[in-house]
Amino acid sequence: MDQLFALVVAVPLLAAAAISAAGPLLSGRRQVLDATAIGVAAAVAVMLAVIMVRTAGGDEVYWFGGFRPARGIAIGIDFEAGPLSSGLASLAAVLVTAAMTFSWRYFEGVATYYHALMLIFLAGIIGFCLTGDIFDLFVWFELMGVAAYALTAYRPEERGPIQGALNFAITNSVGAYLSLSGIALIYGRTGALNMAQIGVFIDRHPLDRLVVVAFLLIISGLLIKSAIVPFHFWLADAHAVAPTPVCVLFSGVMVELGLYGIARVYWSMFGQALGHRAAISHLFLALGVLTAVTGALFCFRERHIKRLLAFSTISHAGMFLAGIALLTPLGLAGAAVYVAGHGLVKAALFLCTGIVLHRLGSVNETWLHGRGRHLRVTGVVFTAAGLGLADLPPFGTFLGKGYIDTSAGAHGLPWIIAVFLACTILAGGAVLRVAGGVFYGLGDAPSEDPEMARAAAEETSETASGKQRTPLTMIIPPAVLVLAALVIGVITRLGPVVQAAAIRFEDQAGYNATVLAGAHIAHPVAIAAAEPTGITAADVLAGTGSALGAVILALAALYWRRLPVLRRGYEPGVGLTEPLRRFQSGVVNDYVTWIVLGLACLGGICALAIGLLGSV
Amino acid sequence: MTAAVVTPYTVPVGMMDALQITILVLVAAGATAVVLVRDRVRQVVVLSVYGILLAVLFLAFQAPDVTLSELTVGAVALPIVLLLALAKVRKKEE
Amino acid sequence: MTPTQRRWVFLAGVAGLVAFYLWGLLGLPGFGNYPGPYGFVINRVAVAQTNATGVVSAVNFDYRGFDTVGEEFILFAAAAGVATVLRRLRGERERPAVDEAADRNVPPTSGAVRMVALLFTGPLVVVGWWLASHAQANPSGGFQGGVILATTFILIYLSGEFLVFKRFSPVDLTDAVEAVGAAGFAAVGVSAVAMGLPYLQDFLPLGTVPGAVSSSGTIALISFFVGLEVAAAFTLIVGELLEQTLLIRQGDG
Amino acid sequence: MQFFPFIVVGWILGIGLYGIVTSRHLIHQIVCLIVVQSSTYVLLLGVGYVTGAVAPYFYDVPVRTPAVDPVVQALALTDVVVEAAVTALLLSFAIQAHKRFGTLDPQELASLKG
Repeated sequence: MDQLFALVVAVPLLAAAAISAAGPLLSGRRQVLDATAIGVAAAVAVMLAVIMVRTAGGDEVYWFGGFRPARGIAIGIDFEAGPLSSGLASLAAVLVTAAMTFSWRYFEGVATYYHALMLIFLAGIIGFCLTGDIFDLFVWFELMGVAAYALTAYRPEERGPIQGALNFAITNSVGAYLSLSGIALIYGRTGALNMAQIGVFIDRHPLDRLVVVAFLLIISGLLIKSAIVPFHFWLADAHAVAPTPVCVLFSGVMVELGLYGIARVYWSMFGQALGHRAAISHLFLALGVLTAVTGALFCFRERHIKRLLAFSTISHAGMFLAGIALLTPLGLAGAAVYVAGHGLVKAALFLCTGIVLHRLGSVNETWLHGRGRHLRVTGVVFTAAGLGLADLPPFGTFLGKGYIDTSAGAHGLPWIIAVFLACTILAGGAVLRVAGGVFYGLGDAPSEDPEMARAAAEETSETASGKQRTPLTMIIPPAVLVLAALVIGVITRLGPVVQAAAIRFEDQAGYNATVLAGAHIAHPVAIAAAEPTGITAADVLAGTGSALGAVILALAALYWRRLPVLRRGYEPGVGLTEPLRRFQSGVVNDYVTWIVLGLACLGGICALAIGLLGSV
Repeated sequence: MTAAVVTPYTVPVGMMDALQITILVLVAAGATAVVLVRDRVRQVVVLSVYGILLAVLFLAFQAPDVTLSELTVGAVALPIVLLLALAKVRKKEE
Repeated sequence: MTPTQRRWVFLAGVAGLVAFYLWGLLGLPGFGNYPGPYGFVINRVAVAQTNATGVVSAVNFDYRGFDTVGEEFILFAAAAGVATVLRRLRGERERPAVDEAADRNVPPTSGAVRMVALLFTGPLVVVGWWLASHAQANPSGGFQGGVILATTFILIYLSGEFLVFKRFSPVDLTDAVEAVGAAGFAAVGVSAVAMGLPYLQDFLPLGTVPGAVSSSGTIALISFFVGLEVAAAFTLIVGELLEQTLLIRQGDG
Repeated sequence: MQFFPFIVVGWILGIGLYGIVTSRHLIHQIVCLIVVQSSTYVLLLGVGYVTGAVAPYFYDVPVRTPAVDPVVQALALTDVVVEAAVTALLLSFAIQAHKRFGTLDPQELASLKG
């Protein structure tokens, strides 16, 4: 049974190599290629789900090459699987399956490389989720990155993809090298690469500057990958131009993986050494709130549907980060459920956008206004997914967001609830505005923003023919994903189970014992008391309220100009982001500048917050 | 694992031979030169020299394996790939 | 931002970042005082456990072999990406290079250069092959060997035989070799799984002579596959770039 | 003096980042990214160095001979491969960018993107 751990990475990699080797033979047989890729992704999803269920009662460790640790020193590389890590990997595999099914009829002339790169991307994600070795984490991070850069530039005949891929690759590579520097730094101190072993070492020694610097450097690459402000600029450039099925993975899991990496690094290496200081928690909460607000404002302002969805992802990434930064089991559990719910509905939204692009040849909201009326099923799915994004009960997003709110409220941060409510309404409202305008022709077309119109006009159809009807293989995946997001929300036992998994994830001593001593931890020690996971009437009210708010905001945006009182030509959202827009310049030099400045500031704050400056 | 890891080979601190210091200075200068040379083709040549300097440094760090890699990749393969790319984009410039 | 603004913002940022970085670096034990234990433990046990006298190769292909699987696929993905991005697009056609700067005087490749370049290819193939297959003993291994093998391709180009070479090394074949190399490594690991051992566990018998090719179990085998993969990936990348430079022209140009 | 190699690492990182930020040509920028990455090799090999020790090869020396850390060398090897892979991919992007935009200045690329 243990061999599952090796197979979940080896199978997609071998399949990618096989597809590539057999490329010339398969050139006329797309179906074989598609079926292989879908089959492999689905099989991997099932294997990971099995691991997830199996590890619910205790994490499991797998040592590659059979090199088990002796006397607390690891000489090999291990996979450490718990329900949260394998669950996230499983979500990725599900989304790859959906994306590959969608592209069955979507891309007509794709070469074998598309399938191979998607499977390699998946293998990178899985390795990243499960590994227990910090350098191995970097290797899979890079593998994921290289496959993602190549997939972003999949349509090199256009300008946008090339430019987006360049910005993506350069910013993320800088981040990866900073992370590697951090790994080298911590290795120079501890002489270990196994995360548990490093954690044990630095916890036994007094906290000093090297540990703080290494922590910040290691997470810098992950902060960039997860598009936390001010490291987020590359994301909209890349997400807006990547092929739609690839966007599903970028928004659905890749951003979240960066956050998972931060949580993993914190809870298996640095958490105890840093002493779970309130200062650290507050720093990351602030980053999360800043990201959530910035993303939501940009999202509402946007007219290019893929960019709009990308900014909504940034906003959600901020909320996930805040959930993790609460350093409570319920906060982490909320983030996990929220990631799953968001990943499913966001994937559905991107796939529906892909259908719109396929049928109507545009992603410009203004131009599309009222032109999607005949896409009835797509419209229903898109609207449902939009409501899910606005946390309508009983979607999984509602549950996850509710847990983060509960935990924040219980820990003296009730204002976060209000801020996040506003962000959700803004982002959800923007998506529902698109739904109402494009699919139902409600109200007036939103005004054209000349700059955005140019960007949206550039986006030509990714497909060649077959625009008369939507193939079933394109509409079924988003419909199933939305249903799955609903199912997550109605599983009654989900809350306690995920919270138990979060307690396990946050139990660093338990993690260390599992990895280094092969212990089976049946009862992990909670870092903070478990909180009630039941859904109260107030929760339902809040969720319904946020969805209702989003609907009202969407309608207001669509009918604004018809309101007699305010007929001043004013458009909601205009002007809100003007000062910020200048930062989103598209020049990679600027982006790297902000990364450097942002890291310098974070470093300074960390150093001060931990109070080390005096003790140098 | 014991609290403080006992180093099996205790060596005096701060012993660095002159060779290592010299090459480190050269490497720092080389990196600066690579960045500051703005002529593309010349920059690739400087990069190749920088690759050789790094290779020598790695030899001084007792890493012959990495030396060999750095020589084949940093000093030969990458400059060639870069020159090919430059040849491709050269035409429309100036 | 204007370049000037950017420069000032950056200088402020980089001063802070590098200061922070150095502040942390100064917390290291000092150059030459690596504290262990990882490397020291490996140095002690590697020869006995793997029969490889080159410990770096033992780490790369055995103890941390799983990293190398990922590393090979990074190269594989990059080669696939290069091939994808540089694939021939609509409106581009193949045309041998015609020098567009008519006034440039390019001397033809001299016979001597051709001779020297071609003379080098033979020894380089041998050296590359040897490096790729002797990972267990010396500072060498699949990666360096593979790059050197790929360098022979470049030499053949230097000798002006690219168009000939292209006929003999169709992209499909290089592709297949690359895939076999990458898959081979992963498959060696899976073979161990099939035998009920942990992934990548060395399942070949160790010989009696430390450092001999046949003595180090799977290390030599993996190194060979890595060499294959690397050589093919580099050949593919250089080949794509050569094709771009020499053959692909835009529109009807 | 025992921190001199690490100070050089900081310098290489800083100057490489400076190159990326001030670059007006994509290929120049990619070369600067190579410089940034090269700082990680020096750091890796620097932290694993042991004064007076031999390289980790025991072909003709006894196993107990003090040797430098082989692990960082293996990591640096992986790092070199990553460098080669990322550079090749970025160059292919740059070639396409030149075809589509006719320029390789990041500033102009952003304004021409549409």
